[in-house]
Amino acid sequence: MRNRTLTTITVVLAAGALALSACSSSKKNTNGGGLGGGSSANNGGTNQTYKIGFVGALSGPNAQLGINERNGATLAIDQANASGKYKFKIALNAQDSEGDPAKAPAAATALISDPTVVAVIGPAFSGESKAVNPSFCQASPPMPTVTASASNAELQNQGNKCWHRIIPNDNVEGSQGADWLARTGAKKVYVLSDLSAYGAGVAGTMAKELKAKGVSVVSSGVDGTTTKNYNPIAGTIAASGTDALFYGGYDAQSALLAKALVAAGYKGRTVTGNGGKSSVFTTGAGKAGNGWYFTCGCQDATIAPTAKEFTAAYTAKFNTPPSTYSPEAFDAANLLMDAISKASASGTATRTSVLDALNKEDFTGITTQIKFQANGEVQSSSLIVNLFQEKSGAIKGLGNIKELN
Amino acid sequence: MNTATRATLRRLAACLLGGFVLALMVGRQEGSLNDFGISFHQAVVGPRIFVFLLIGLVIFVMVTFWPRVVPYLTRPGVAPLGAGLLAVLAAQTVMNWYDPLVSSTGNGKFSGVRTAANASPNLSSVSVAFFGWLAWTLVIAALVACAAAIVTRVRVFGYVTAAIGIVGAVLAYVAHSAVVDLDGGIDHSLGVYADIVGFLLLACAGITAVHARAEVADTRGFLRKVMGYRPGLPIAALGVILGLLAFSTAGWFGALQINDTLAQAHSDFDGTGISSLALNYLGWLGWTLFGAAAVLSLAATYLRNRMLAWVSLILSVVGVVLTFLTLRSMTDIGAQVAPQFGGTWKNLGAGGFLACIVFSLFAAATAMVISSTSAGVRRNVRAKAPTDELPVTSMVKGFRRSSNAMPLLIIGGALALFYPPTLTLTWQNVLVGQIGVFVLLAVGLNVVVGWAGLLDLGYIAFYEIGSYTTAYLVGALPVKPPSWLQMSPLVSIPFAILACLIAGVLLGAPTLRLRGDYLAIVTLGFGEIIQILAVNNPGGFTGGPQGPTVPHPRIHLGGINITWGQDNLPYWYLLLIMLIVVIVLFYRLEGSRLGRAWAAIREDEVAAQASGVNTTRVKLLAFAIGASTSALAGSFFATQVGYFDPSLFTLQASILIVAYVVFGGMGSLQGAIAGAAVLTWLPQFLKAQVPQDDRQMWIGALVLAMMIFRPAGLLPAKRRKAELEGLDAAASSETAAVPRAGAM
Amino acid sequence: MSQSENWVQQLPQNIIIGLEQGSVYSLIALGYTLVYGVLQLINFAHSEVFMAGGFGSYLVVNGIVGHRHMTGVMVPLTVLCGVLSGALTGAAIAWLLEKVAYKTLRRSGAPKLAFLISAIGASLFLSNLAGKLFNRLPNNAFPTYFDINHQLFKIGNAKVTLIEVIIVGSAVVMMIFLDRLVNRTKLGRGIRAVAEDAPTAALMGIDIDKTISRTFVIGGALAGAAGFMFGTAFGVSNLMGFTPGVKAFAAAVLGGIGNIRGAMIGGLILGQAEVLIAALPFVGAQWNDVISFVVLVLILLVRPTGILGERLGRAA
Amino acid sequence: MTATSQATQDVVFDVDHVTLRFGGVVSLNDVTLQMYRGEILAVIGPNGAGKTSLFNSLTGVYTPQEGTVTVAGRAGDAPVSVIGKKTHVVNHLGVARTFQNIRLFPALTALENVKVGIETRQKSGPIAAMLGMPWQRREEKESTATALALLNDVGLPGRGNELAGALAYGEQRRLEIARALGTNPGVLLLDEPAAGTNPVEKRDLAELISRINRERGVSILLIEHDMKLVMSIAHRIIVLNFGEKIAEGTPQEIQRDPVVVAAYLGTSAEDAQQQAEQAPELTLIDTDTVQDEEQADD
Repeated sequence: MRNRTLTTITVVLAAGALALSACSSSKKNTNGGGLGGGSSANNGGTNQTYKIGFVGALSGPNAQLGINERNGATLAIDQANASGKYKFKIALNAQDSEGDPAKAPAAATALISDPTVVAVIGPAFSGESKAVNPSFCQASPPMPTVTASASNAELQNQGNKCWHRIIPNDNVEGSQGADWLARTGAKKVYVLSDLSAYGAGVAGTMAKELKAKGVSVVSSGVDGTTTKNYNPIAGTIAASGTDALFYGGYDAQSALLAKALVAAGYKGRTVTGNGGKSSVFTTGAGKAGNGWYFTCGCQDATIAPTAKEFTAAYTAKFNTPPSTYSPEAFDAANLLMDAISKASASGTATRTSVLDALNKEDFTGITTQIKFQANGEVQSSSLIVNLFQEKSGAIKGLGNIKELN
Repeated sequence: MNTATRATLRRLAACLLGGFVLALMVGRQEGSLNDFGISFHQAVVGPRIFVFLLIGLVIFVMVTFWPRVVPYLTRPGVAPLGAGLLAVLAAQTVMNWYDPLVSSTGNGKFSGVRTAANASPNLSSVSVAFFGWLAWTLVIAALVACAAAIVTRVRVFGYVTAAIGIVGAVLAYVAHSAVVDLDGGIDHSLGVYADIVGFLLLACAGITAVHARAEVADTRGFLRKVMGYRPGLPIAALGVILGLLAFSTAGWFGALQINDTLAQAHSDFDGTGISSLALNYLGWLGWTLFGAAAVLSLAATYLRNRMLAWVSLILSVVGVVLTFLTLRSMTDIGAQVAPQFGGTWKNLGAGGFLACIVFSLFAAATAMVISSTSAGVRRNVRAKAPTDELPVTSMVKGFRRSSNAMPLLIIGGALALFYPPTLTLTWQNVLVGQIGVFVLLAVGLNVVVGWAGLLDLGYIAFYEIGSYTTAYLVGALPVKPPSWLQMSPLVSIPFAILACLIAGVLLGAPTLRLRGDYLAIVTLGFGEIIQILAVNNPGGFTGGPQGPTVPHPRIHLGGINITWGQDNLPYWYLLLIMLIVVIVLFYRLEGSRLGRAWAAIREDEVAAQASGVNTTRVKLLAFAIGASTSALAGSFFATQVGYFDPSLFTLQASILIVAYVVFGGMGSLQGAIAGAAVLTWLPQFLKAQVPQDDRQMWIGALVLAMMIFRPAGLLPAKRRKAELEGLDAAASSETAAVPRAGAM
Repeated sequence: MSQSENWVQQLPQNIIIGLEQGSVYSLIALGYTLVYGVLQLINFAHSEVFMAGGFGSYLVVNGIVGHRHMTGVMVPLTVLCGVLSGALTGAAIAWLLEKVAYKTLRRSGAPKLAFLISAIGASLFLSNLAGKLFNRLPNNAFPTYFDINHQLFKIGNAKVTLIEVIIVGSAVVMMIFLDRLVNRTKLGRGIRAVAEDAPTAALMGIDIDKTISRTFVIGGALAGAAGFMFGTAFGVSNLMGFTPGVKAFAAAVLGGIGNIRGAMIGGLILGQAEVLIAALPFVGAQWNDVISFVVLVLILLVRPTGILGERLGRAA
Repeated sequence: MTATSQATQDVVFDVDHVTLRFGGVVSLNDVTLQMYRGEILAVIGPNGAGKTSLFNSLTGVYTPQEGTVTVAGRAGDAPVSVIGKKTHVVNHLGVARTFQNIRLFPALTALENVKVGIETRQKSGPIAAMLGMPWQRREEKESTATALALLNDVGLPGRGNELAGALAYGEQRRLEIARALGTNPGVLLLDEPAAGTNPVEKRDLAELISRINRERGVSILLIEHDMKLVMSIAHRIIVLNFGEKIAEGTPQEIQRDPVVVAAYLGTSAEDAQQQAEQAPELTLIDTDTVQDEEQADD
């Protein structure tokens, strides 16, 4: 009996507490000046604070990619706030999705229901994008989003009007890379994927395009999250008689693969996509990384000096060099701040006005020129895929992949 | 050095080590590639480490001197003191005080309000002081005074404590309303109410400490006396208090930042073409209904009159129905006026739902009267022939005998129905996509792990099979089903269940002769294989790592048209139906011969066989039933989330579900539900408490601590709990806990 | 050249790679098996002990080597330091783990699965604490203090590199050491006695608590050393433990959990299976885990208690 | 001593030249015996004589390498071989057993323990249980009633809701018998039912066993070390030593059999005969600290 009574009381108390919480305070907001928090979205002025949201993995197995992006965005925002470039302050509301399509909706709704968030960077991955893009775009008013990393080639076709992407999708990178490989004499190419959504997507396109161009292809996959020992697959690749390898995957795994390939004595060209192009690759692979090619829809840091400044500032702030998608997120944040400032020129920026401004943007970032098409992709003229190569620990730009031989 | 000193030193070392580890855990520091040890240095080099070592030292001192405190712990007043302190601490550290601040600066907790209040010139000085220093001072003063009261039993200390408690409660209310008055906005925060309850409990502690005559407190006895005085009366009283709040101050209708109370809603909706019933409800009918139900249920519970109770029960049900009709017509009007801000059932405040909860409380109170008066009759009968009617299982016994079961069900049901609409969008999402789905999964796995005692580390595979079956049948996969087979998501559920049944039997049949850990590794392998199959996309069936996009469900049945979309609430009610059905079915199953056979093979497989239990069949049934529950969850999940990919179905997820079941209390249905609910709630809760990057670390630490301090789980099965207690007595030597090797 | 000819040609090389991989699995599996032997429990946090060993040795090796290039006698010395520091870290973490996550539960007579959950909690905690303290990159390469791919000699057309010799060599040394320890020493007798029948062992004056604690320490040291070897070859990361941990657990079960020689054999078989299958023609590396697990399941269906059967006490 | 239940010549167990080996150890060597319907047959022998191995061979736990074992569990059944049959199938043939080291389901109540045994012969499935079908409810009621009656019968009235693990040792023994009886056996195999019980409990137990045999007509095969108990209730005794049957006969015959006494005392048959004549009521062996044969067999 005792326990039961106690349970009853607990339940009753809990019910009371829950219900009390529900008893929302309901006063109408009659005062203009307040705590400086609650109503700030409604008053203009120089101390206005807007928030940019971020959805991506900050914990869990894919956390590093999300953290890279969040750091990039944080850097951009801190720089802008410190410089006093804008009349308003910007804050970042980062929500952890664990990179999980099932958990991303909670993160997304947290941003949607925060009235001070006027735009969102992300979602970082393609999977979670598919899960939450409709929530962002069907919210009233729709939330403008700019993804700096979700490269799946179906996202632009899902009819989400609030969605934008500042990187080329898997198809673009894959097909131009395939074109280059075929043009420069590859007869048989080994296409390896890390079995992630990104890696499988870009590798799949690559294999398809190569076959279309008459190049023979050997396709395989190695799970990037569980595999550390690339020696067996490197041996297979070395013995496959291919004259080039394309790896669809991320930087840390590419570095391991590079080492294993050297050990196995692979002689062919080695190419990977944007996911592999970072200092994590160069430091991780060491000498073995020499000569690797990267296809990337981004500008060459030697041409764009701002990129160098970015690298220096990032390294100084986070004590680690920028990694995959950090520069893209940096660009996305700057782009959104620019859009917010344009939207706030004629009063208070709202999601609607920021979305309008975003659609009209013509912005030069450190990675690319950003001007959106109607479907949210960057205009094809700016979808230049550049080829990069690592030379003794540094990644050097070789130029537009279409013009290279 | 004698053993006592050595033990003390060891404890000191452990406490200091704990402080050290805490220093590593707390803080913003993050490691980096360039300087590997940077965060380690930041964490332990410099003065901050001493703070943490000091914490360790304080814990050491507390543990060491604990025996001296123990004699006082049984004194009257300690229990309310502890509860009050806990409530106040929770309120002033982790709970939200003002929701609008959460969205604007990311911290709506007590400390956040303090920062905002300090910067605000328009706030009354008392409120600023309360948030600034007064609240904590009051807590400490109350603690000191109450401790003095408990130890010395001098009356004045008790009165001082009571005074401080009451002042604290009043000030908390005043300060919070001052903040809300100043800034407005929609606020659903809990903090102030927890704080008030805490302060009032502190006040009670003071009074109890000096007034109780007993040397040893009998908290449970006291509570029993209160609750047993007039069954249902406390619940009815709670209903009255909440009802007054609901009908006077709570918001009923709000778009964006404006929230109408009942009276304001009446004036706002007057003349808008709202139905006359709704207008009357807003005007006088609501109040009248509430008043009548309140008076009747109070009278019924006090007088224990069945007649009055029935009338009040009916009135309460009518109240719920009328409230709903009113809410509906309010939102219909709202949808006409401002379609961009939503339609039917949108923009409702908490008031209406709170009113429904209030009416449900009255119903529960009167149900208690009804069942207690009839239970009295039955109890007399039982007293004469104690062995006459023996219940099916001890759990069933407890449930049937309890006259509280009905009211508890009513309250629980009311909360499940009416509380979720008042949650924020994020929490609604967590409730559906995380808590609800995983509760369903845990309930299913509980059959396999908890009841039948088979360790299944590949349970997620069935979830996956269920999800993909639904995706296939709705045509979301690259390989389309023949057109006659293509169906809508909800219709595919039975097929998903069938697919999982087959998969469960296919897995189970060859492997079930393996014991314990061998079965674990085989099921683990099965889970991995299914996941890799989905990733590798054989024959282009699954679509590979990119996963399918599944349409949301809709029902077109005759005149009924229900469409689910982005909004989470409708999914919640769909899921609630599924959950209730599954739980009721499983509850019956547990008490059936199959449930007992499962328990038998879990306890002793050899003896079960010798008693004629066909262990293979029984185990297969466990696998099949567990798998089909998983299919239900998977099917629901696929259509609710709208998109999924194979990365969701990893081994880690399987292990987590096992953790939910065991964490909640192995072998108990309530335990599995509670475990899953708590462990899926926790990550979201921690988002507001610790850096997001560190959440999993804290979850790990909390799970570890929980298992250490409560190894049987949150709500252990009754039978299992008894078994544990039996072991405790025998566990004088350490070896008792070493499990026997299963002799076959 | 056809793919199957390729496979045959690569076979010797792959066997050597598999031996390297299998040695690491064996070392981790030994920890699972030892603990299982004395407690009949799967120590799910064992993979984090492995991870801790990797990070511990990383810090030490990094401290010794820095950006210099090692030559001559310094190379074996550094390796020795790495093995020792890895083993020490692993042993320390395993010891703490036993004290915190297991001993308290044993005292309260918790059901068997409660240990599993506390271990999962500890595992989550440790891997994320390491992520916070160091970093969350998928791998951090050790400083190149020697050329790990330096070719020592050739067997047929198969190259044998320095790292392979180091890993296989130290694994063999440690396994022999362990086998001796369990079979020849007083501690070993204690472990076997506890594994055989804990209550009787207690009656015969064996301190059960101490024996269990030491078993954890031994298993932890082996896993920690394995962490160093793995880290040298493939880099360290806060999540590095999970996959090898699962594989090693599978290996321990394959050999017959609780059986020391079984764990060694199981690890080696699993290592070979993985590498050889990954190289199989017309299959593709992505099917590697599927085939490994199918093989595991088939073996268990034929021999339900693993290849060598259970019993730490007997078969050792 | 009078055999109150008529020991007919209807054979329950027919064990024919059974040999059981574990590796090199011969546990049963060419054992042949018959058990008749309605009798109480005791199997005695020193530790390691193969008594429990015999039990396990009769119930399908072990599969002998040579020989045949057939059973006609309930009266009127045709003899069926148990070799290679699963334990639960053998149970369904009307053979129930208890264990030397009590093997109840400790976390279930006493009532539930008995019901587990009863319900293995019921028909209703999980779906009926989930939907609460009327026939399932009827079966549930029946099994509860039967279980309560059985609990009363073995002397545990009103203890149904106590956890089996919380019962006293002697009570657990009785509960195990009740659970075995729940499966409606024709023959009941009792493995040292009196081990660890005190003299009063032993007397009650002997009375209970006789009563079960008498009133329910259940044949009983008994392994027991306590000679007093065996002699007082067994109709017939078989003696095993080193896996071989060395003697068979009525209690009186066995008590005087020099081979048996020699086997127990380890002396020559002549000496033993002499002793036996001097002290006819000799208790052959102490019952305490019995090595668990089953564990040793692992």
